[in-house]
Amino acid sequence: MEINALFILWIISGLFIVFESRLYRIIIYFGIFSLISSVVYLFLGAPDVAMAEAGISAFTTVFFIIFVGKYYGNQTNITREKIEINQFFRKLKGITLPFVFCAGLFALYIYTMPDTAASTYLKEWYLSNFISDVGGKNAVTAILLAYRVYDTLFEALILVVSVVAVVHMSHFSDSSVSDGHHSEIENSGMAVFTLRIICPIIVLFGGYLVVNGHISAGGGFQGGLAVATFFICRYMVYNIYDISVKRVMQLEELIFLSIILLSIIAVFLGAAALLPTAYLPMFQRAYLILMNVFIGLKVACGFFILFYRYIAFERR
Amino acid sequence: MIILWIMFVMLALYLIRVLKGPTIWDRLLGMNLISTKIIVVIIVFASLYETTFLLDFAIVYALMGFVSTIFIALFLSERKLGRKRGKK
Amino acid sequence: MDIQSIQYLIGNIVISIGIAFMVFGVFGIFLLKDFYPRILVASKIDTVGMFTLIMGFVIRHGISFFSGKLMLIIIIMLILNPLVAHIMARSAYLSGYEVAETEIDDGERETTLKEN
Amino acid sequence: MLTFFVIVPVLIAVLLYMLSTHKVAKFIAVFFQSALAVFAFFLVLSIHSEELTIFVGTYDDVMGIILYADALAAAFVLLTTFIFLLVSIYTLNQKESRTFWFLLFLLEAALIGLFFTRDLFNVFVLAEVSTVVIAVLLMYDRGKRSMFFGMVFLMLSVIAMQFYLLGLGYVYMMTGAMDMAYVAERITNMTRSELALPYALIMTTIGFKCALVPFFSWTPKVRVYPQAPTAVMAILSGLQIKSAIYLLLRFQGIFGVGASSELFLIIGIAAGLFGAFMAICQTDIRMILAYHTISQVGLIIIGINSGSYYSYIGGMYHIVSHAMFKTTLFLSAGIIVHSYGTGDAYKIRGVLKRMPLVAIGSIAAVLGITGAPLFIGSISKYFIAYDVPPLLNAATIIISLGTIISFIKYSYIFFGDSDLVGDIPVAERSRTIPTLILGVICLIGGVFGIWFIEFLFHTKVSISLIGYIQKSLIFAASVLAGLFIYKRFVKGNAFLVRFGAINFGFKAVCFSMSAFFAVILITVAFL
Amino acid sequence: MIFRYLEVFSIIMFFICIFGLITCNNIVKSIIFALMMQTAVIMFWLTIGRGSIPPIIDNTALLDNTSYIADPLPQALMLTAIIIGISVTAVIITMLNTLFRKHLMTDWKAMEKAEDEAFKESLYGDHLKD
Repeated sequence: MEINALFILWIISGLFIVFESRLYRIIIYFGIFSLISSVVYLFLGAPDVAMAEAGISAFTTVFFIIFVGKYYGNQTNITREKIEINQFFRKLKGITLPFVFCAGLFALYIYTMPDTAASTYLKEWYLSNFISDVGGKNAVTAILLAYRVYDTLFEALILVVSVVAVVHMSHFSDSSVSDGHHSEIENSGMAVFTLRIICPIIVLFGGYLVVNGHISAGGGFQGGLAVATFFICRYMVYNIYDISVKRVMQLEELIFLSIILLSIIAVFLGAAALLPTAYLPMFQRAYLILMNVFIGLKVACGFFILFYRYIAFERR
Repeated sequence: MIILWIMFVMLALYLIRVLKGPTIWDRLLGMNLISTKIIVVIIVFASLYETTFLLDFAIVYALMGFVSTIFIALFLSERKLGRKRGKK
Repeated sequence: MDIQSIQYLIGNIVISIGIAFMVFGVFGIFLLKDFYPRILVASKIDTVGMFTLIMGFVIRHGISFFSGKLMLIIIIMLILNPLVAHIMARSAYLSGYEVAETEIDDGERETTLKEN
Repeated sequence: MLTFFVIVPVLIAVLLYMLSTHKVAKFIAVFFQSALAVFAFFLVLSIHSEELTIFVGTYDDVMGIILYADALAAAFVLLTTFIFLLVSIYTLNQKESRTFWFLLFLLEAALIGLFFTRDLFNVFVLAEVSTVVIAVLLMYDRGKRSMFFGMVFLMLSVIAMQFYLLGLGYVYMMTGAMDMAYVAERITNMTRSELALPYALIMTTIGFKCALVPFFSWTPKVRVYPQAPTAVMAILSGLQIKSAIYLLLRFQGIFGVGASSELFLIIGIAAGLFGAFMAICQTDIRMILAYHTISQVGLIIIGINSGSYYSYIGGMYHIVSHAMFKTTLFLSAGIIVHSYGTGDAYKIRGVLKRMPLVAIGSIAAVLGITGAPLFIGSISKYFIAYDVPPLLNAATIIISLGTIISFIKYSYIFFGDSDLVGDIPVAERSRTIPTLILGVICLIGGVFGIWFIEFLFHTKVSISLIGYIQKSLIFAASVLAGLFIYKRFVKGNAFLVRFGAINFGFKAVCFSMSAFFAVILITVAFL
Repeated sequence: MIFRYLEVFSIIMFFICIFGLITCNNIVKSIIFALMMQTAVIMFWLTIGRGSIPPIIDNTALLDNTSYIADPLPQALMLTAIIIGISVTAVIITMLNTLFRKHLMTDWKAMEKAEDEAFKESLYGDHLKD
């Protein structure tokens, strides 16, 4: 029953975005939308996805606010705010046709929805076998890191590609990647003081998520996001842009290489089959933790580079 | 259980505040309040089902919501400052 | 009456106090007309309400791993929530949103200071 | 073994990016490309004896990811590696940095992975990788780029992929697994109305990736985006669209929804006619080629949906031949545009005199694409129209006529004289040789077409001499008709040029995407 | 007939996003709609594999009745989909950033007009001029 209420809140917060045209508000509404959707994920029994969505929502908000804050900051057209309801109806007039179209699509969709019972063939199999096959307690981590590690490799790869693309496509030359000067804008002293306390907590917590990924909710990706948040805090504390992106990129690629090699050795070639059975649980645990740590580091590096690149946009 | 429903009503009220709020900071405030209410929801949920790892989520939400809120607030003040400087 | 039910009773009472704080906060958010009073109220909800509510849960659960994590959340909230309120107020103030002298409706200011 | 076919290019890409400077990088790259091509050749040979099924990791059955190579996949992989090899030889003398090679290898890995995989979700992942890599490669040139078309391409792909993911959700809900063979097995018990929704959702994405009718306008624009590197254009037109057609084949095999093949026939005819007509309207040589991709895709879809076995083989062989001559044409067009400084088909003259080798390769490809006897296109077009109903036969002839008219316009660039001078007056050898090789293959693939088909697809087909001569006569007649129409109507017609410049915006494409979805859904569920 | 009413919520969201994509005029908003669409799809996947207990098996007694445990496979797949989504979005935002530098707007109509003119100029040249 609670889940219905949450779903309705979710849809309402989505509708906010449709009928809004000012970018700052859209970003805030989007933040709320992501928050609510991540809670719904949690209620549906998907803690890992919920945690990832929470981290992602923070990062998307930051990315968008950097972009919008840079370019709409100096706009001077401050207009008087209209009453929301009137605006809504005026908009509704012009968009009747698409609305009817989408409503028709929706009706068609519901009408043709298949009414078979959900099949649970793989679910049963995974749940009963993953502890002996892969080890650990978290079935999601087991699937990500062992059964479908081939997918995970490409998922890690796409992050590498996106980092390379962002670095390649940004306008400035590589020499000005980090300037090492303080920004003009300063945070308040109280904020800086508190952030300094919070920063180590964030890193510790990220590390905890990474290392405990195989026995509890969390994992490499979520922990990596938390660690990457540390860099945002660091930027806010020191207001300085000084870490060399090039080095971090090299580090990221090195980690990516080791992820590939590790998965080749452990999964593709089936090294576990060669071991005596007494050592098998230890090997499995070592593999899961090592893989989680690598993925966490890689994600942290990747998001750090993305954040710095956007900040560099902002600082110019 | 009742707490959960009270929280949902509060969430809806805050959403109205966010929609109505005359300035951008009101909306930001609403966002922050919503994130804290969600933390309460998670804690209640964890307490009902006696699952400890859900509390990790409360911490993650607190940290992430905090970081994004502070970042938005920083950039909001920054843009107005920039405009003032430009005028001078 | 065993110790468990006393624990639950006290816990529920403390939780209700926290909820009461929060409900007052919601009223405040809607009744007050200016941003600065609102943020004052909101920081109260966040800190005092959350603190009381989570303390209620701690009392309900006694000494366990669960309440340890709850204490961690309390510490984080105590550090963060006033800070968030402070930073939002600072951001509003720096952007030129002036503190209202009185709490009457001031339409004039709303016309001059809006987001884009 | 198949796993390493995909993983090794990724490893090479990352190592190249990390270790080397660009001077060394290109030689290492070409070396590994040729090694991959050789391995692909041996793969095709080994497929003759038995089909390969590889479980990734040590988990058998459908729990893990299964890679699978049959004759079709092996043929596609051979094609991919071969074209990548030639394209990397083509870019050897250009000052491309290691980022270029990094992305090129990743694209190759993603395409090979797409051809091998039997897992439905893996298709999603690999398609996204290839989309992002292509978008970045299009915007590769730092100096003079404008990001707009790349951004639109990327956003539309992301939106289209959401349709796919939703359809996949339904498939998973109904069957409980992600493996293609297992899903196909389970799906045979289901009724058509149950399958309509996932089928329509998935086909929307595939139709978008194949550049079928409703989405026509962005495809040529992205493909011929003027600042994009020529090699990327060639790969996009020659290979990337083939991966989408391959997916279309696979999904039609899984769902087996027979009714939609009529719909796809109509869509194919419409795409063919439309692409040919738009190609007639264009003035830029690369734009002509890009619109031709659409019309040839229409032909391929007619071939694989018409129901007869010979047409199917013809469609398959047309994929190979289209990859050959379209790559040749794009590569030579790249050289020509560099040499003349413009891409205007009415201004460029005298290619034959200035660059004879490039011109020879290009002419062979033009003869191939128009379906001239003895060239590669004639075989595939012969098989497509082998035993189809007369209406379809007429449609294919009209599409060929449109192709011929626009290529009459195109082939004027070989003759005459001109003094336009662009970046490079004379083509370098590393760029000429791949073009020439591909041109020669266009001829060989025509003369020994039946052996090629036997080698690639393991089926014996035969060509009746009378039918072939009949086709050749039709070709000659349509060349004459084309010449007449070109002189009479097309040349210097300002209306056509203005019509050719029409395009759709982002929102219109989103609208047509959902409309396409609705049409497929209605057709499959109710008709 | 089984009517899955929880799935309908995410499908409503999906069509709201399509509606937004067709009507909205701003590029940033379009990107946000694409992200929301992805969220709707993820919600759909998690709804079909839902369960009151997350797939974290602390004690093996839980495994006696698996019908209450959530399906782990959709969650693993959706984690992958989320990462892919954010990576692609990062690339799109970078492209938008450089575009904004050039045109100083984020409006679809104006941007398409400007870009199309440049495109036609480079490809059709003087053939379009009468």
